[in-house]
Amino acid sequence: MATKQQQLPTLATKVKPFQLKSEKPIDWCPGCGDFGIVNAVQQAVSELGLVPWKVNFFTGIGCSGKSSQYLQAYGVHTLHGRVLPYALGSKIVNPDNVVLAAGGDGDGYGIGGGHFLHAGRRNVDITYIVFNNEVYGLTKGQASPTLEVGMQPKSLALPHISQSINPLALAIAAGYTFVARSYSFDAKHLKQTIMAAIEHRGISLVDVHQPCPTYNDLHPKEYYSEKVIENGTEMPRVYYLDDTDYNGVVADSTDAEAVNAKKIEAIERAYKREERIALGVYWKIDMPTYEDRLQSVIPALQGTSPITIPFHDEDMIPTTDLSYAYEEFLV
Amino acid sequence: MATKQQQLPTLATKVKPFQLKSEKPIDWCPGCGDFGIVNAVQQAVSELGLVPWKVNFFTGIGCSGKSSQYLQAYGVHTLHGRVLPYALGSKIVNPDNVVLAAGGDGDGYGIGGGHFLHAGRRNVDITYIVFNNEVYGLTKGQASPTLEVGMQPKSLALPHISQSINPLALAIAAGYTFVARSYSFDAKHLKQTIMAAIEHRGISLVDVHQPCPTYNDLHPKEYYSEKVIENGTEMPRVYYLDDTDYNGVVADSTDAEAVNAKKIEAIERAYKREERIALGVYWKIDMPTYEDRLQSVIPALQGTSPITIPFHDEDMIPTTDLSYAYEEFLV
Amino acid sequence: MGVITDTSWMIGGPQGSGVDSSATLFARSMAVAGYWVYGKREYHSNIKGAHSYFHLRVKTTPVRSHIDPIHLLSTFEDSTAEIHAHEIVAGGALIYDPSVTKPETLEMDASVKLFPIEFETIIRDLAEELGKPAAKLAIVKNTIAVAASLALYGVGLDVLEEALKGLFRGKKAGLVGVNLAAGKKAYQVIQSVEGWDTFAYRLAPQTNKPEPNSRLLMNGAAACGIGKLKAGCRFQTYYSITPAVDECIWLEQQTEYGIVVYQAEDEIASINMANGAAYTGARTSTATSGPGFCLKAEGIGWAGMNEVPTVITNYQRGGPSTGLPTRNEQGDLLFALNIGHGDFPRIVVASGDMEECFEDGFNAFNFAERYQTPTILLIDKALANSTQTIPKFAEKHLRIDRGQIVGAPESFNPEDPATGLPKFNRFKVTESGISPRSLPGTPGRIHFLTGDEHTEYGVITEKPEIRIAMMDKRDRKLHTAAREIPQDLQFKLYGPEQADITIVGWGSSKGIIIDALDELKAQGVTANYLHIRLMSPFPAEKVAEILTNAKKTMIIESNFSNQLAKVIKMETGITIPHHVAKYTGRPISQCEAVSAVQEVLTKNSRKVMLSCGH
Amino acid sequence: MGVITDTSWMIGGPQGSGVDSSATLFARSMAVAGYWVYGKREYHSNIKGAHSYFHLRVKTTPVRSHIDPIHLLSTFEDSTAEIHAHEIVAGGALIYDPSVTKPETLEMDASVKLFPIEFETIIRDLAEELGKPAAKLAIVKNTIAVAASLALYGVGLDVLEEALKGLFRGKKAGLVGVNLAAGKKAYQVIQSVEGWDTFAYRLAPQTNKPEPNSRLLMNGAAACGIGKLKAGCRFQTYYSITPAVDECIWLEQQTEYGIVVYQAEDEIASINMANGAAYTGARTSTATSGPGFCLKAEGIGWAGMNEVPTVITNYQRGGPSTGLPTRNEQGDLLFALNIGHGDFPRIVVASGDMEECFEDGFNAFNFAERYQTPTILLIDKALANSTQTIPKFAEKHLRIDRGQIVGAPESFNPEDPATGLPKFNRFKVTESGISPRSLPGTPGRIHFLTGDEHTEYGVITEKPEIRIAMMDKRDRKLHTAAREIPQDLQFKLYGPEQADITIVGWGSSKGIIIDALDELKAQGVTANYLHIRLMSPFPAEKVAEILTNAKKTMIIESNFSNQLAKVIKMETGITIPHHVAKYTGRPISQCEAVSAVQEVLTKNSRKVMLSCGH
Ligand SMILES: Cc1ncc(C[n+]2csc(CCOP(=O)(O)OP(=O)(O)O)c2C)c(N)n1
Ligand SMILES: Cc1ncc(C[n+]2csc(CCOP(=O)(O)OP(=O)(O)O)c2C)c(N)n1
Ligand code: SF4
Ligand code: SF4
Ligand SMILES: [Mg+2]
Ligand SMILES: [Mg+2]
Repeated sequence: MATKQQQLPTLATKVKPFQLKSEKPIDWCPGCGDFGIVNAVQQAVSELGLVPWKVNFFTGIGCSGKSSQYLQAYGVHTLHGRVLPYALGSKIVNPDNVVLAAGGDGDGYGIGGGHFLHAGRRNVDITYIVFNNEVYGLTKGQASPTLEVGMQPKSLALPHISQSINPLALAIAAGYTFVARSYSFDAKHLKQTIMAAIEHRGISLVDVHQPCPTYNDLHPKEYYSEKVIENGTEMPRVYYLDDTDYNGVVADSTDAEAVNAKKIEAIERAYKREERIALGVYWKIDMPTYEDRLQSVIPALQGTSPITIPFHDEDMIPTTDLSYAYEEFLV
Repeated sequence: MATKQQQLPTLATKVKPFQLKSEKPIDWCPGCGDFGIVNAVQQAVSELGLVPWKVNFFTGIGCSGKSSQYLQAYGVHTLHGRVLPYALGSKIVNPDNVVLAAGGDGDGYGIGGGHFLHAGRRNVDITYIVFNNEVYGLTKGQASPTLEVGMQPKSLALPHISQSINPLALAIAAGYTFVARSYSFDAKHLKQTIMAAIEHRGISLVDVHQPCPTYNDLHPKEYYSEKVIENGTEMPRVYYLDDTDYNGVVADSTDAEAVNAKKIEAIERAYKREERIALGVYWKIDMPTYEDRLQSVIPALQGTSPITIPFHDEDMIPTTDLSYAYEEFLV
Repeated sequence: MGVITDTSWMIGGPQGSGVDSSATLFARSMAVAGYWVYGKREYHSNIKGAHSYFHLRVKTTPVRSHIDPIHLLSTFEDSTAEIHAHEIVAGGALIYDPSVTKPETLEMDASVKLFPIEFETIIRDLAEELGKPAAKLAIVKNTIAVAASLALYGVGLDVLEEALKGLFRGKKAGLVGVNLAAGKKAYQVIQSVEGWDTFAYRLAPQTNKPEPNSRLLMNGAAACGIGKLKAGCRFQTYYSITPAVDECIWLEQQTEYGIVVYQAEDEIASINMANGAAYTGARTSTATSGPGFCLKAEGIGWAGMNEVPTVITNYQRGGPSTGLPTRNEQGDLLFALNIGHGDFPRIVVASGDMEECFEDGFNAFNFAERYQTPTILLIDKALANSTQTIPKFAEKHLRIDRGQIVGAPESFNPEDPATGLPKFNRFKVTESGISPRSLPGTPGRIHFLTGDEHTEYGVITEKPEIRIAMMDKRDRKLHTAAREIPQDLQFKLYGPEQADITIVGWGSSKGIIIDALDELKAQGVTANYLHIRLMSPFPAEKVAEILTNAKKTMIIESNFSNQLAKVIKMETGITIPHHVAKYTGRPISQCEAVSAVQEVLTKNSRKVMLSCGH
Repeated sequence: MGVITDTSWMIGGPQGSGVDSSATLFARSMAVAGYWVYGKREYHSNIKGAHSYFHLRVKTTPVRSHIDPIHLLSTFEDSTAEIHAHEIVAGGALIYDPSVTKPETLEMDASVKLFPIEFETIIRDLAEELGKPAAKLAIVKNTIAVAASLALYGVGLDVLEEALKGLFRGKKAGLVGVNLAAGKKAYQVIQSVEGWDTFAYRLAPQTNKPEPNSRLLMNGAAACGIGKLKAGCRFQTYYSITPAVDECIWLEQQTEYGIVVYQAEDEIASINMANGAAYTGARTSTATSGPGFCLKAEGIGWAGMNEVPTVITNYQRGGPSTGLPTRNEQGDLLFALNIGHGDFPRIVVASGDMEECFEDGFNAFNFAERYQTPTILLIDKALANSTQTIPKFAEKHLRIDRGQIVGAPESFNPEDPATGLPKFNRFKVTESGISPRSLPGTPGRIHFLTGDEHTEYGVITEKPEIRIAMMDKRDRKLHTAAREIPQDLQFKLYGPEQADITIVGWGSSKGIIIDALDELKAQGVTANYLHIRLMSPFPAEKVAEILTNAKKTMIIESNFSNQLAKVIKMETGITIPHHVAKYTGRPISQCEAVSAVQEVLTKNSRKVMLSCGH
């Protein structure tokens, strides 16, 4: 199946980021990384010139989950851990909308772990942004699945005795077709990464390192702006894959051997042990989306979508002809 | 934390496999791969000389899930997708029992996907056997998460449009400390693999290719016994990692760099694209178990276990002294 | 020569041996012959080997229930006769394979007529004639057993041929010939047995023959699926589970209609994907059974809080837990009425027969969208899996009701994006409780959804006064629904207005009890039947009126604790004094219903437990 | 000089600004002074910034509820006075920071006495004295606000010192000094205001002073946790959720007891891990709140079917869905009684006060193990998060009841493994419904568990007769429990036997209504209170008796639909004619309870909706 071009609903006149702020006052803690992420989303939507009322923003439950209340677009604050099912269901029935999903690391990788895995298998064209702060913010600082074993942020009663997951490696293994990492206070990189994720046709994961000054004293903002010694020289903690010779983009998705090799390389990159944090696109491949595949097995969907096929006339009389369905039962 | 030796409860006189058959008549379809797996479990328990009443066999729901009814040991047929939580809960409170878990690929990788992921993070000392038949057997042949995209076994109404998961790669990424593949009709290999998994201290995954003659016509028994052409020569479909120069065992788990490199190698091996199927241990590492780590943070558990700490005397008078707990509240 | 107008036929065998298709062929043949058929299917939670059977009743007039005695038992292997022979009535008949079944070893009435058929011989002969290997023809055993039965009932070969043609269409048409040939041989064998034509349960010819193709031979799962299709359902999510999976797979095959059937990773994803899609504006449903229904609790509450029109079909099966996963029960009523924490409105409808399955499958979306609240359909396994001949569904009276959906406001100017941005009071407090809804994509109607308590705009709030306004508003929708939903969709009294006893029931018992009313009348008892279909909002007032005016009341339910009786007591304060319960997982038969009523009338029993059937 | 014996104090501020610790310090101080304290905490679902407050009532005699008017409002920032000043009674007082609060702009009774405190000045002075940067001392604002209040109430500095020592122990002991110094300055400021010693709500000195350290200052979550510890709970699983997480974190800190507290990946894992552990023989529980409780439905059914003694604490909060996640509600009663598909026995207990939380936390394991069935504890947020001074819990009468656990049979011979293999009829059909249980690891007692219907040995079966025997057996356990559980753990009538009106309630309303009885008596109304604690098996007969004999009955509940009234109607057929409901998420106050009773008595209102509190 050939892959198609991404077509986003855009405006001739772009809306400004400030127009995308909702009226709801933000109630995150001062200094929280979440601010940066919501700003980046507003800027990305603005800069891409998206039609705001065609943007459907789904979020989970947690501090992060409140984001959908802060973007002036159709916003759905779902259930803890369930943001992906909501987003997938919405996109499948109406592919004309731009579907964004976001939530916490507890939400997405913890209770939502099963959906996280299986969403990779479908490749529905949505963008999923995870606020990775290593804790459960809104319930007061318990360990999230990205907290490393042995760590004990101040909010934990005992040191953490479970190993952490590597969300990037898992996402690549699970089948996500765009996997990137960014940082909430790197406004430019984050905005660009979100834009690239939206432009990617298929399921994109953007894992965003997000300081939680209230509960995560291990990795505050300062940690990210610190210099670290690498091979004897002082280097910024945060750097960009784009500045290295690593390139996670699959050039030809039809060459199965090459795709496989690249995938291993991407996973290896995600596991790379280093004091520094590499931001950027770890993996990107163009593949048929779930929507494409649906059309290939359900011809009635070609050139239309579930929400578009009519089923009643103006007088609200149902127009569905059941003859075909009746056939096997007639006696 | 240094890793400890595995200590299994064994008998001086081993019980025979036939003594481990329960009275319940087996009702799998003729030719089903499940028979081979239950036989192998019986033989492994026998050959290791395990104390049968200290064997706690948890299974999910599905054709595979019925297995716990067929082994003469404490058997628990749990809920669909929930076999790991049951097994983990049981082992944590009573580490003296040998805990085996088993279930289908739908059960474990589908609805149980979240638990599958998170069990890897804990490394509780249990053995988990997955019956991988690419379908949901007991509900009549829908696609399981291991069914490849585009496939259509006879029980599917439409071709499968979701990608499959690679359970071995995911397990390695998720933190499982023993990951192996076997085949239900390779009695010897399967038995030995299950034995090695039980002997491994930590969480072991044994993914077993299991023909489902009733619904999976893509990969019947014959498929596995076919010869395939590799580099121009006829080779058996199924072969052994032990016969190759691949070795998935981590020699020194304290060398983080080496562990990381080995992990990538193991994942690469799991993704290897080939017509043939490699059975064996893809990954094994000795690491502290969850039980070890618990004891390190809860000193009261050292040398004992949750189920062993007394809480009442002979007259059933509670013996727990609440003074310590009261302290912060006294006024 | 005995001819009757109502007969009970059974075929059985190990699962996977073709019992289902035999039963379908038999039912189709009888339907082609113009009779009315009701068939109930009993099977284990097993794929191959365990005993299963199909119990069919054939009548010259419409039929909605089974009876316990068997007139003709048709078998092609050893187990079925062993298990069921004792159920054959005096003067009934047994078709069997003498190479595996020895009639003298069976516990069976001495007057049962024996019809031995050497299946292997027929198949061997056939193989020779057709020049095919006998092993490839093993499957025609089923056709032989059916054809032999038809012969005995006095139904012609032409009927069999017609039925085979209906069954094997398209690519499978080639199978008609060989099956017909096998059938012919079966006819010959039967007709060679002495006294075959004096079989006591030979069927009276159907004189009042319905128009061919004017009826459907269908089960409740398909009926509900067809109702959903007609309603414009475009997205159905599910996770495989017996017996809900039948509806889903059937819908998946209806590719003509553009419906997307999504096999999710679990039931949690199913309900929440459905919520996402329903919110987006597609008519959406999800189907499941007990264990999966449990997992949907949180998602249903979210839909209630966010006024999202998701339809949930719960196919009830034997509980609790995995229970009796392939058996019948009406055990989830109280759970459905109370599923999810906290108070929120939900509509709960329980279908009683094929027509109700179809209509409720259709209406569910109207209810869900009009009242903007999750709508739960309860169908029990006996209804889902039973086959019945029914007239084609009436469709003319059906109307789509999407409730209040609003488009772009007039103030929207496509040239000026700012006019598309204003917020919209999606959760406007109104007297009916219903607020105008806009679908994502609509300019000028931006709003938020959240499971937290929220303002009219969907913004999270913890303000007491808004909380009160919103709880009250959501609750009012249920009162509006209670007023608006036509009374005959809420409940119905069948039988005479005045009766010696009023039987209350719901779900699949409907057909059984209605059939029982006739039999009771024949026995001199006037009974009527109050069928309750709308469980939430519950028609408390009207039900109370009927019960208060009734001479004597009793309830029949297929669950342990008589859940509907509890609901009635909670809603009306009225205690129904006589409870009939069946919880063996086997559906109630007409005979059981009749004798339960008699027991209540004669012995005044407070509790009757039914247990017929294997 | 006015002295009173009952006062209402409030402190508020943005979340994260130390409101909680101020309230704890104040409560501790009052307790040290010998008073009795009841404190209720109100906060948003927010970490920092949203308005929260703690409302404390102090009495010379035990107290179990709050009242709405505020006698003394203590503030250290601008928002609290703005929101709450109008609640201050005539003659009450306001402590405030004149640099941010302008009393003249407040909506407030003119007679309220003003006590301005220049927090910044005090802190600056203190910083100078101690040679520390002022920024590091900002947190003493809380102590200042508390100390000023104590001064005004006439409580000495020695008390504050004692309280500070109790609060800052071990590593934190160094904080006592600076806080005390700040407190001293606050006393000076207050005492410099004219007329400070004629404050109308100055507290009467406590003459009947309880022994120091004879009481506990505790909330319901900790009380339940302590009960669980005493019961020998060794495994508690959870997934973080407000307000259940408090109990879990508290238990996690009790490392001395060897209890394992496991933060699972979700609530489904939590319940099923708990089932696995409880089956294995450890006393096991899991704690959650509404959304998480939803996810436990299937696992609870499994425990019911497999007779596994899992304890589930459900901390009720404002629903439906995410609802009002940090607010109070008694909204999960009907859900708890019906959670899970199909019919299975469960024990449901609702605790009414700290002592009941402790005892029920303890008894839950006895019930669960004796009746071998899941046991659900319902605690509402108002109880979980409210602080109260209570006498140390009585422990002497407590006994552990593990029910029927059997060890190896005599036939077991350790030399011969074959003797360890025989199967065991774990699910033996007995008259009580209770069967002997063996734990995995026990030789000679091997058996199976399965959510499918099963034989005595735990082997899957679909046989109707076994099905009937097993459903009946499991149900009998509930009847046994109903007989055996002591009546005073089921319900209790407080107040006079004969009364003008009988108030029915449950959960946290207990303390409030009991306190209201006194007030009503003072107003000339004799009322009594029927407190229901055991919800399943429901004490229907006795409750019916009490209600039938009552002159007039009414019910007070913190939920929308008066769920307990529904349960009573379902169980007894009795309609309680007067319903009082509160569903704003704020707990009912004593005043509200009193006036609701008066409204019912004087106006005969059928429905009273309460709405006090922010
Ligand atoms: C089913 C369910 N379980 C638990 C909760 C409680 N809960 C609310 S937020 C949250 C965790 C938030 O952590 P995370 O997802 O990492 O988001 P963050 O607050 O860190 O942004 C939890 C467990 C819930 N709302 N629903
Ligand atoms: C919550 C829940 N959902 C669905 C089911 C129905 N169900 C029973 S077995 C099964 C799937 C079995 O497939 P798999 O796990 O692959 O096992 P197999 O039968 O192939 O061995 C399902 C979905 C269930 N029992 N519980
Ligand atoms: S708790 Fe942490 S994640 Fe939540 S708002 Fe505060 S700083 Fe941000
Ligand atoms: S359906 Fe498949 S997996 Fe199940 S018993 Fe039959 S062959 Fe085995
Ligand atoms: Mg987080
Ligand atoms: Mg499978």
